[in-house]
Amino acid sequence: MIAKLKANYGSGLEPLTFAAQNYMVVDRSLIPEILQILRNEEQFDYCVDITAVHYPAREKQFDIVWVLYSFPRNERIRVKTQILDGASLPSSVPIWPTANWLEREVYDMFGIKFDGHPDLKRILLPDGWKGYPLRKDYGILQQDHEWVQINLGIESGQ
Amino acid sequence: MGQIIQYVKSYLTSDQTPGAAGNMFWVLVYILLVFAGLSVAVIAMNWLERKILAHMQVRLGPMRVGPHGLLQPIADAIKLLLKEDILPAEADGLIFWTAPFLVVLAAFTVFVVVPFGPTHAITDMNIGILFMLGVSSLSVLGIVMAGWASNSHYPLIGALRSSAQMVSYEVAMGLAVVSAILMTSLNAEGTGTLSMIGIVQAQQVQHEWFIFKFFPLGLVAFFIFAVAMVAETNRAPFDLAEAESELTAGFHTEYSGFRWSLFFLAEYSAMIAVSSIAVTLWLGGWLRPFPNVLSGATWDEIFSFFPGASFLFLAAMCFYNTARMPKHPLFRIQTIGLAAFGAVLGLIGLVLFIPGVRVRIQDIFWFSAKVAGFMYLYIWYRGTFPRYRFDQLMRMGWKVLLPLGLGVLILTASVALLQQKIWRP
Amino acid sequence: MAPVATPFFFYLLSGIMLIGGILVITRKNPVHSALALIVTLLGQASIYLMLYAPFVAGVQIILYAGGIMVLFLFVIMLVSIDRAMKERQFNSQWVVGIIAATALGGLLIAVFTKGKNIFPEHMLPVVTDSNNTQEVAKLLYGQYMFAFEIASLLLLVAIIGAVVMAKKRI
Amino acid sequence: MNEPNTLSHLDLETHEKPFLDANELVLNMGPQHPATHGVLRVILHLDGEKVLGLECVIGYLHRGVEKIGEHRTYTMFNPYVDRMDYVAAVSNGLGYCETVEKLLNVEPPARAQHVRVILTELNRIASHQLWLGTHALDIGAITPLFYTFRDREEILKIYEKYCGARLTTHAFRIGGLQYETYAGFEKEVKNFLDFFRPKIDEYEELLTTNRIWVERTKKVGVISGKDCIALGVTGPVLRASGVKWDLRKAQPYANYKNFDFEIPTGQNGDTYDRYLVRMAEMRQSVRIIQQAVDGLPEGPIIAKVPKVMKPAVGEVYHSIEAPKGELGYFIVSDGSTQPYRVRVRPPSFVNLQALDLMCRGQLVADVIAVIGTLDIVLGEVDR
Repeated sequence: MIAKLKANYGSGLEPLTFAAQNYMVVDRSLIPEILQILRNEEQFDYCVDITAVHYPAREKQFDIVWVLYSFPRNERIRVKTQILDGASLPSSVPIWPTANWLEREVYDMFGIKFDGHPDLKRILLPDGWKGYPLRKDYGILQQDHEWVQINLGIESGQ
Repeated sequence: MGQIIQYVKSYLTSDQTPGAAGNMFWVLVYILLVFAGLSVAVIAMNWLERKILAHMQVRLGPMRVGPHGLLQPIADAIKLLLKEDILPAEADGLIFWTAPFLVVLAAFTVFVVVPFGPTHAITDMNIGILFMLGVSSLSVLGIVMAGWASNSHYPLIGALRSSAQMVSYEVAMGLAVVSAILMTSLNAEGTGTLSMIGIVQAQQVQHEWFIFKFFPLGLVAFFIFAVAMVAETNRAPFDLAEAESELTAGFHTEYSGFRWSLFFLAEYSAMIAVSSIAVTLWLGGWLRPFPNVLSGATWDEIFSFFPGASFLFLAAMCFYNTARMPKHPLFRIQTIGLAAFGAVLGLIGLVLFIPGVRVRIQDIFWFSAKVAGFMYLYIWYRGTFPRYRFDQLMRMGWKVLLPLGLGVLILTASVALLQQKIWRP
Repeated sequence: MAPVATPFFFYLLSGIMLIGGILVITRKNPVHSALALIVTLLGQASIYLMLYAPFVAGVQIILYAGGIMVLFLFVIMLVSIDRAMKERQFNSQWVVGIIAATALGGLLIAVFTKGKNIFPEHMLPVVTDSNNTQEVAKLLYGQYMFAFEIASLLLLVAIIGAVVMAKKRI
Repeated sequence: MNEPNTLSHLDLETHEKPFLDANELVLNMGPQHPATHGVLRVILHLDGEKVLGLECVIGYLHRGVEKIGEHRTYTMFNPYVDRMDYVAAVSNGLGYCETVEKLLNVEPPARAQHVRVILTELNRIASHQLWLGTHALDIGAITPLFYTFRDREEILKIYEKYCGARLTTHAFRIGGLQYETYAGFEKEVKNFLDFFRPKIDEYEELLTTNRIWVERTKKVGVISGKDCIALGVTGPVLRASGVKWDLRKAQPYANYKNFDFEIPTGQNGDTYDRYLVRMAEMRQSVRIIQQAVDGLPEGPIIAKVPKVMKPAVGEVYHSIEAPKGELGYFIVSDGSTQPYRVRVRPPSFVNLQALDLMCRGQLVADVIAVIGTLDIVLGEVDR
């Protein structure tokens, strides 16, 4: 399968393996197409997880990872792509409805926008919160002092 | 002065209820007695429910306040009375405040006609059963008022549910009651009665409790009533109005302290009230068991020992548990308390053996024992059944109990008519 | 048994009923109006009791106060109270209202002044305590059987109509 | 499988208009509500008692576990994972340890694997017991709660004896186990199994054929297998909808492939089937534990792992079948002693998404039943 995809897309797609687990790094521009193909033609009908990793030192700061599983093939694959800070991705809610909350969480934690998402807003943090906690430049003790002061009435903001 | 004593004394020789005799002094005494007895019953019920439920659920229940938690209800009452009485913002103050009183009023007023014995009732009305149903139906109003006045969604939904439930089950209940009333007319004159005392006397005259009358018609009617009465009092498995897992506490969510305890009081006295109706209508009221099989003065004598004996049995249980108490000094007060409680129970038991008391008290005893059986059923249901859903509840009320009630009513009427024609050609 | 049908009780209950009736039409909050109506109905039940008609009194409490008014409240509670509070209370047909009120008042005064001739005193014997309910039943299912059945039929039509209106498809 | 993977019968964007244009009643349930199993807040849109739609508001218990993971070493983060699904802490620990072991490329010894399976399956039973008790309580049966807690106590006693903690156990270490089993461990586990088998029958006696229970649960919260897959719902919920999929069989981890057990499934995907599936799962867990404890090998309990763990640069996703569904860990290593990124794929979080679909058109009382049957733990939803 991976070979076939590699043959079709060439340099835009790089298959890799670590600890006996397959994943592929895909160019941002190919993402909608690849996900669609994986879902419809390669039978990856179950989107296990969508998450992101932040690399502040890189130019393309974010890795987005889709963890997919196929019931008919009993096989897992990870799709990975890199995007710039502030860039957006097409939402995969039309492909896998489960992506709804997973993408919201990525948005909540990293500030990555998904185009076409039906209801993209914060999910775990309160709506007015400033900052995206899972970015590397967000300190572990850091809080949105202003939000805490206004909404919880705690003077110190902690 | 002498006149007053004469007035007070005059009732003692009459064989009527104080209300019927028109003796205001004894009416007041009876009202106080019934009120006090009811309050004690509610307190006892509170303790018993927690204890019995606990034992059904492999735990001990209250054990700390007093020996075996005997003082727990009193502690609870004090706690409730000392709590802050909260009036929610934007609630309708007047209605919010009057609702619990209306509920309590309705729940207690019905006891005016409950016959604890042939003369042990505050009064005997010729529309007794109608009065009970009517006044107890007024408590719905209190619930609706409480739910609406709280200005909050959970109480509102709770009130809607409970009023819909009570109004629908009243219909099935009424049909069951009517079929029992029909049975009272099977006498020489062919006249029935609505009076609570008259209904029991009809069972006495016919030598048959109505639950066994026209078997299985009486039983079915009793069954309909027994289901409807649980629904009517909003108890498990029909406790949707106060389902804590759905509506937190239903119509009394916003109530606290004293007013909440009024709802509590009303709920339990309503349970006792409907059980009293069931006992009066189908289980022979104050009549002792087996009046036909085991008849005669000797058996009367033997049965009159039951009240005292049961109290002595309870006292014996207390003493047995006193002996089983841990011997640690910390438990000394508890041990003494339990022994004292046993002594009080034993003393009551001995008093009940005095011949004069023995004969008078047994009506009340048998009536209370039957009601207590229903109270146990209430607790048992709660320990066993999951909760019905609202549509299922309504379906059962309208599509099962109502047609069943109508069928029983028609059959009872036809059988009664046939019997009367044959009996009195 | 000492009579309770004294003028004192009559005036007390009538007063309560009148106050209740006035509150029904003057209160802005429909729930308050409904509750005032219940007070009026309970007063009416008491007056039935004074007239030695306990069965009618009991039925009045069960059906009106305990049944119908609960359903009334049920509906009112679901309606948005805030909107009802803002609406103008008395509608503009006050001319018709005054005419109707005058006509009704005139009728009442006429009955009151000439009543002695229309209703001879103590024409019907006071029904004794014990068989009151039986008497009602005999009248209802004997003499007035036809009227009773007509009334039931009317109610049945009303029920069917309500079901048809509430349910889009049956 | 080529048809588009969208939800079958409902458009989740809009809900139908209330009858006669009556005002729709918005009811806020939670975050402090007895039946939301913690601090879940559900905003219900009602027409009378009928649910037109609902919205979950979560995050009240968010503690930033993933952020903490980035600032702790691999060993130090181990106890934190117990705090997510605190009723199945052992499963969380197993998932984390196995993921790091994959990253380090170590294999725990056989004895450790066996003990891990025993403790994890005991944990599955404990989790299902807690679910059963609270679920029955939500539906109004108050007695099963006390029965299940009485029996769960026996499991917690075994944990306490083994590792000193009852709830957040921190039972496993990366590479195997820290502690050898205590004397009499096997006997106690066997005793528990003998004690517990009749108890499952006891639970079933109370509920399985209870008329009210059946009426309250049958055809309530129905979800098809297709919708389950589309929404990523896993665990007993998926199996009750007829999809025979269990990670212990599909992609065996630990040494589950050595044990003989079955995957119970249902057909209707309703609350009653989910109840039956979980009851059957408890029986299967008993079976697994019996085999594991009978064949418990002797030997070392921990593999050779370095004192300071510095896995190679790379990333690993590994998941296990937790009592609630697929629990996955995605760990990115940059070669240092601390993980560069820890991502937890919580089953409760993903399963909770199905609540809206399952509750549409049902009554308020059913919402409670469905929240109960999804078996969510808010500690895991919010992390």
